[in-house]
Amino acid sequence: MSYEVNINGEDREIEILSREDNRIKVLLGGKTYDLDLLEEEPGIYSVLWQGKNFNFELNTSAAKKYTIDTIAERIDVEIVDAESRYMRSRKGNDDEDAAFISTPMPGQVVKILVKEGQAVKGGETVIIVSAMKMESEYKVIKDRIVKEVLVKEGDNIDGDQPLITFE
Amino acid sequence: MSYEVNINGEDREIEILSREDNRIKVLLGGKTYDLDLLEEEPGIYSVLWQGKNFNFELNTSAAKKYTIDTIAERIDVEIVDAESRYMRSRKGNDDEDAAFISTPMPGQVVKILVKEGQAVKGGETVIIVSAMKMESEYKVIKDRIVKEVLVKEGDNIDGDQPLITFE
Amino acid sequence: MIKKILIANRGEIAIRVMNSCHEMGIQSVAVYSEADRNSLHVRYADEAYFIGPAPSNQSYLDIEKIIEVAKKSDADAIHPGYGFLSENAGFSERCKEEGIIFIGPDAYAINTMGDKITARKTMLAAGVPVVPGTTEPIVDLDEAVKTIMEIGLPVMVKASAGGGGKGMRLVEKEEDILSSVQAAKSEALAAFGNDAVYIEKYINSPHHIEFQILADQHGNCIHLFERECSVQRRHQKVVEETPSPIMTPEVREDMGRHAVAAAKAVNYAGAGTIEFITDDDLNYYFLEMNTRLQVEHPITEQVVGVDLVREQINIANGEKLHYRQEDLSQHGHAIEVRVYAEDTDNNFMPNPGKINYIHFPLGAGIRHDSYVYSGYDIPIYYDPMISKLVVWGNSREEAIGRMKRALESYKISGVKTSIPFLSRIMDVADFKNGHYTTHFIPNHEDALKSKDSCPEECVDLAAITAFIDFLKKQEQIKSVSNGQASVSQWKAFGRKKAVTRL
Amino acid sequence: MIKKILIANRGEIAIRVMNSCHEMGIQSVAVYSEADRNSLHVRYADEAYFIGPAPSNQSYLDIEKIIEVAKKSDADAIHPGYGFLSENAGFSERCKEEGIIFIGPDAYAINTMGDKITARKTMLAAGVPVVPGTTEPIVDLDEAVKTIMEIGLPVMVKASAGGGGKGMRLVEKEEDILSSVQAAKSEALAAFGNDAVYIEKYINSPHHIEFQILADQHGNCIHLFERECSVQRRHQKVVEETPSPIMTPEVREDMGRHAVAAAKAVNYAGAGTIEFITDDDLNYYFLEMNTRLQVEHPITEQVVGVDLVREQINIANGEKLHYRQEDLSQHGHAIEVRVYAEDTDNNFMPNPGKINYIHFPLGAGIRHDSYVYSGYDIPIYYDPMISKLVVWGNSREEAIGRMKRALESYKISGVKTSIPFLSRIMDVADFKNGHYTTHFIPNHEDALKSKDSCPEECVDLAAITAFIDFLKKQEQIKSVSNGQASVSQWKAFGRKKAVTRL
Repeated sequence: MSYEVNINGEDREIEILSREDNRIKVLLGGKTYDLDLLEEEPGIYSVLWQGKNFNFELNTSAAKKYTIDTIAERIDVEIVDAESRYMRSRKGNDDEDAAFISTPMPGQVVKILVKEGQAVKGGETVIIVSAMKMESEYKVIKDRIVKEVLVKEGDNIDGDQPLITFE
Repeated sequence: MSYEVNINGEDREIEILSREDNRIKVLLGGKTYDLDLLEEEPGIYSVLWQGKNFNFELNTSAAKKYTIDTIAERIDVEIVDAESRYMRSRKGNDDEDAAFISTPMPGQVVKILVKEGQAVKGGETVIIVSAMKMESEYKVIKDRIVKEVLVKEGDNIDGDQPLITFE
Repeated sequence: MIKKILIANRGEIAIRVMNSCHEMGIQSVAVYSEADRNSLHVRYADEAYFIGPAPSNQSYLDIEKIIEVAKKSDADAIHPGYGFLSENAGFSERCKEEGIIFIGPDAYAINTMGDKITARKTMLAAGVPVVPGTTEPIVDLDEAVKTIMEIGLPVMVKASAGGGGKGMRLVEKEEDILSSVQAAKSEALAAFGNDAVYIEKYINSPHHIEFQILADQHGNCIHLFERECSVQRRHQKVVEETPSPIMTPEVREDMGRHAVAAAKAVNYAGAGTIEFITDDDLNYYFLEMNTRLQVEHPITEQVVGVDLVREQINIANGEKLHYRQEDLSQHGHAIEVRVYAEDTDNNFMPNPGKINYIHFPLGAGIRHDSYVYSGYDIPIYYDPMISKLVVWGNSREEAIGRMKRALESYKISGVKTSIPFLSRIMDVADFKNGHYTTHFIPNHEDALKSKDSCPEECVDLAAITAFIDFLKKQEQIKSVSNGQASVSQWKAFGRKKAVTRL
Repeated sequence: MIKKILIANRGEIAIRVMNSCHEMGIQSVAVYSEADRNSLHVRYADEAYFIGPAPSNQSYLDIEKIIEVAKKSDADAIHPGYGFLSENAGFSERCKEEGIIFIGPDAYAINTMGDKITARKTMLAAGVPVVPGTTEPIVDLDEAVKTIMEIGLPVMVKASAGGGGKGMRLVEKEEDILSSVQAAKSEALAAFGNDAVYIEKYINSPHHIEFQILADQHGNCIHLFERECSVQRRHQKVVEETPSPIMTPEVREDMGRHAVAAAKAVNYAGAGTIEFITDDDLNYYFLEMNTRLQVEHPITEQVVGVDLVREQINIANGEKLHYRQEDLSQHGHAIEVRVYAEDTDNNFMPNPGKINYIHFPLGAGIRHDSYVYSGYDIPIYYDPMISKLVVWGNSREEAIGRMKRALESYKISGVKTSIPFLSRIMDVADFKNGHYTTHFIPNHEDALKSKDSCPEECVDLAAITAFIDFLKKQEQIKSVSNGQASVSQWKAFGRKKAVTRL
């Protein structure tokens, strides 16, 4: 299968040339890396490359979306496979709403401001969610019509869980 | 299935009466315990019973053999099921050798003092194993004949791995 | 003598209190909500009782339930920690009525210090400097202008009934006085239906410096020197240190004396903190008193060598203070950072969730007060602070180097945390030099953003690592769905490996 | 100025050294054997190089390989830690030849102190008290008896060529002198083919007290007070503390002066330790000098406030000592315990293996120097010490309480460790009172055995827990073999749970 990785917004081809235990040879965007990679603890990697040691902590919000912490930097990496390419091709511009509203983290629904079938204006807040005593308002970008409200006030929700869908 | 637990050498019947999430009712040797038991981290348990909190750390040398650390005490518990009862019934006295020599912990074979087919006297050392710079001699209790030597000098071995078998 | 203490709190502070109990041979009783059965404070306690649903108002803030558990478990005393019921005068009073020792001050001290106006008046009467300003609301325009001229510019005009920045005006120039006061008054009227304002001296380069005090029930009171807490975001402290880099021995002595006077003015007993706002010239003014243990109390413990919780318990036992002022001195330098589960690049949005793995920094000069562990799911109901990392060093420079080292070896996977952000603070020249005010974080917004500390190859390696992790997980899913135990070819390393190789 | 240091070691001491490097802005280079790719010291280093198979003599003791890595990585200096090459005079010399700074003393100091007889003579010449006894082997029987009468009973008669207790006799009564010397001589002859013996004063209630010293390359030398290391098993230190509970200010000053004289006698430069054997009356005698960092150095750091590794590096840089003797004082009390993967109930048999889970103690006054982590497989090739737990307290009593608290919250599952044993030491009255000698562990064998601290119900609950764990694992095996992801009904707790419940 052919893969790309999207690093901080830029797509690059990636291919594993060889691997033997933790010694791996990888081709990334035309450059070959010969490295010794070890997952020491869950999500915590030590990578030795040309004698240098790099430590990475991996966080995933979705199966293919990684946020990697190095010492003082945070790097966003997305794995791009056939499926994601297909999904992307179907997606419109960035300033369009997704098919549903979700939150990036778990929380509790404080207030739902719309009803099913309701027409909402771009920029309007549709739901307020609280996590750890902080409330966040979630808005639509363009005018939309509410299809379904999947949660109710007081519900505990997961991150990336669909809350309100649109037509 | 009917179970017993062997606590510090003494067998007692055990039966789970009910369980709901981490709330468990257990009958142990005629006494009923109603407790809230949670494995917080792998092998580390918190047990609430009558408001009191007990923390246990579990070590297993074999599937049914537990060594449990409490604050200053070490408790040996063995789960006794049909299989172990059968094994027990076949086992002889304590002062007889097992069918093979093994070590309680991983290590490295330093020296093998016997050959296959050799007759060894009770009390004779058959193998020397080192772990963490400390060497231990393993002896037979009674006169035996060596059947198979399964390892060679310099080998790394696991705990409880058969090293030398006897006829 | 107290033999058993109920800790009416959760998280790191509950564990902090239990540790001292344990060291003193005192039994500890935990209470926990539905979200906290797996919380570490339950495991650290000798006894633990369930007190209700996850939301605080149905559990940790429920006075009846807590009193009930205290009685059931036969606890002699209750330690409230910080937050929750710690500054609740009614709870302090209720404990007294029930014959349970409240480890904290009495209702009078909490009430007096809890009300800003009363506190200000009490401090003025005790000779403690307060921010120059009016003590009574002003309705008359001319009087407001006259008062401003007396206090001297710059000043802050604030709505008496106000809050949240409404009806608030900073006046820096004389020609703006009239228009600003008028604007503030009309805004206040519109917002709160009351156009009364009060006027306060505006501190230009404010430092938040606080003094730790200890007072016994016999009228003795000492201070344990200052803590510098100016590194803040949205009035939330982020980094604290002691000694303050701007302090002088003379001002320290003065402030300490005033801190003691402040505590004595309310017949304080227990541990408490007097917060001062201080300008670049070390003019300082009473801001408020926190009538409880502070989050940042550990830096004082590291530098002064006194266990504050132990002393709280001794005081609650009716003992006289174990230290005289002249016994105490500052030894070395301590810094604390607060580690939050949050996305510092995204407006500090909280980021609760499951901690995949946590690796704490270890070694010389490191103190870590935490309550999370690998596999722990941070509940969404409570504070996103997951730990306090404290370092001690022989000098400020050594302490900063140590903090940087500690933050760089502090590994958490699974949730985003403020660790990289805190590490960047240690690199900012103004922090290193000790030249900072409460405006530090907004003033250094760019320097504190995630930046390219990682050269190109490092970014590539990070991407490769993510890719490998992705492949590993796919393999695991496959092997599980094929009904095999997941023996990944990626997981080969370990003893078994060494065995086959040698 | 040193910019990059190769650490020729592994485990906790490699990490300890790297921490100071990191704090000083110095790059660190790790070396690792085949058994150590997953060791934490590799992860903490800026660079890491493979140096060979697991057995030490093919990796960590291989001078050629280590020099090769030092050159390849452009390291200015090598820190040897303790053990391995740390007291190898040839290695010190070799580094010098290669133009690499050896962070430790020169070959002369190592050699002089490494040879017992030479060390003894050098100390006598420097006026440092040594155990009264003969400096030359005695063959003549009459001379031996005469010497014994001079030294005074009790004495130890030892074979000059000996070791391992052979040819050794304790003589306590005058009437036994002749027969004992004869027995020792004939035993020595039989065992070593040489009947020469030497005679040493026997110390009845021996204490092992050592002094930390620091010496620069400019002839300055200071001491950092004592460490009491009498709690030993098989000459292995188990618990160390400072200050010593039997020390007086006068003797401390004397011993410190002698420790400095000992170091100066070999033109010492670097950090070193002078070990003294001390009796109940505080008569003390030079035992040996360790020309390296000690395992137990952290307790000195906690009480004196000096980072010893940092000072080692400063000294190696050719700097003058940063401290004068009068700058230093002892502040509070520190205790270290060494945690081993061993079965203390089974003759302290090492117990390597996989650490299922480890939970470190946290909070005030705790320092933890370790190199293991959850999921780490302790290699069989090296020392079974997995961590050093150090506590600081305002007083000895506070420190003991804190150590007990720390040990009780220190959780390791998967391997047996000495934690419960160490915890029992803290409970022994003689330890609490500070009345102990090197015979402490043998003298308290019974008290130190695993005992019924756990009442009957607690034992029952432990058994139930094991049973439940067994059932859980059986379920997991079943679900995996059925091809299901293992969603055990035992693992329900967590956020998901809270979600469905509310």
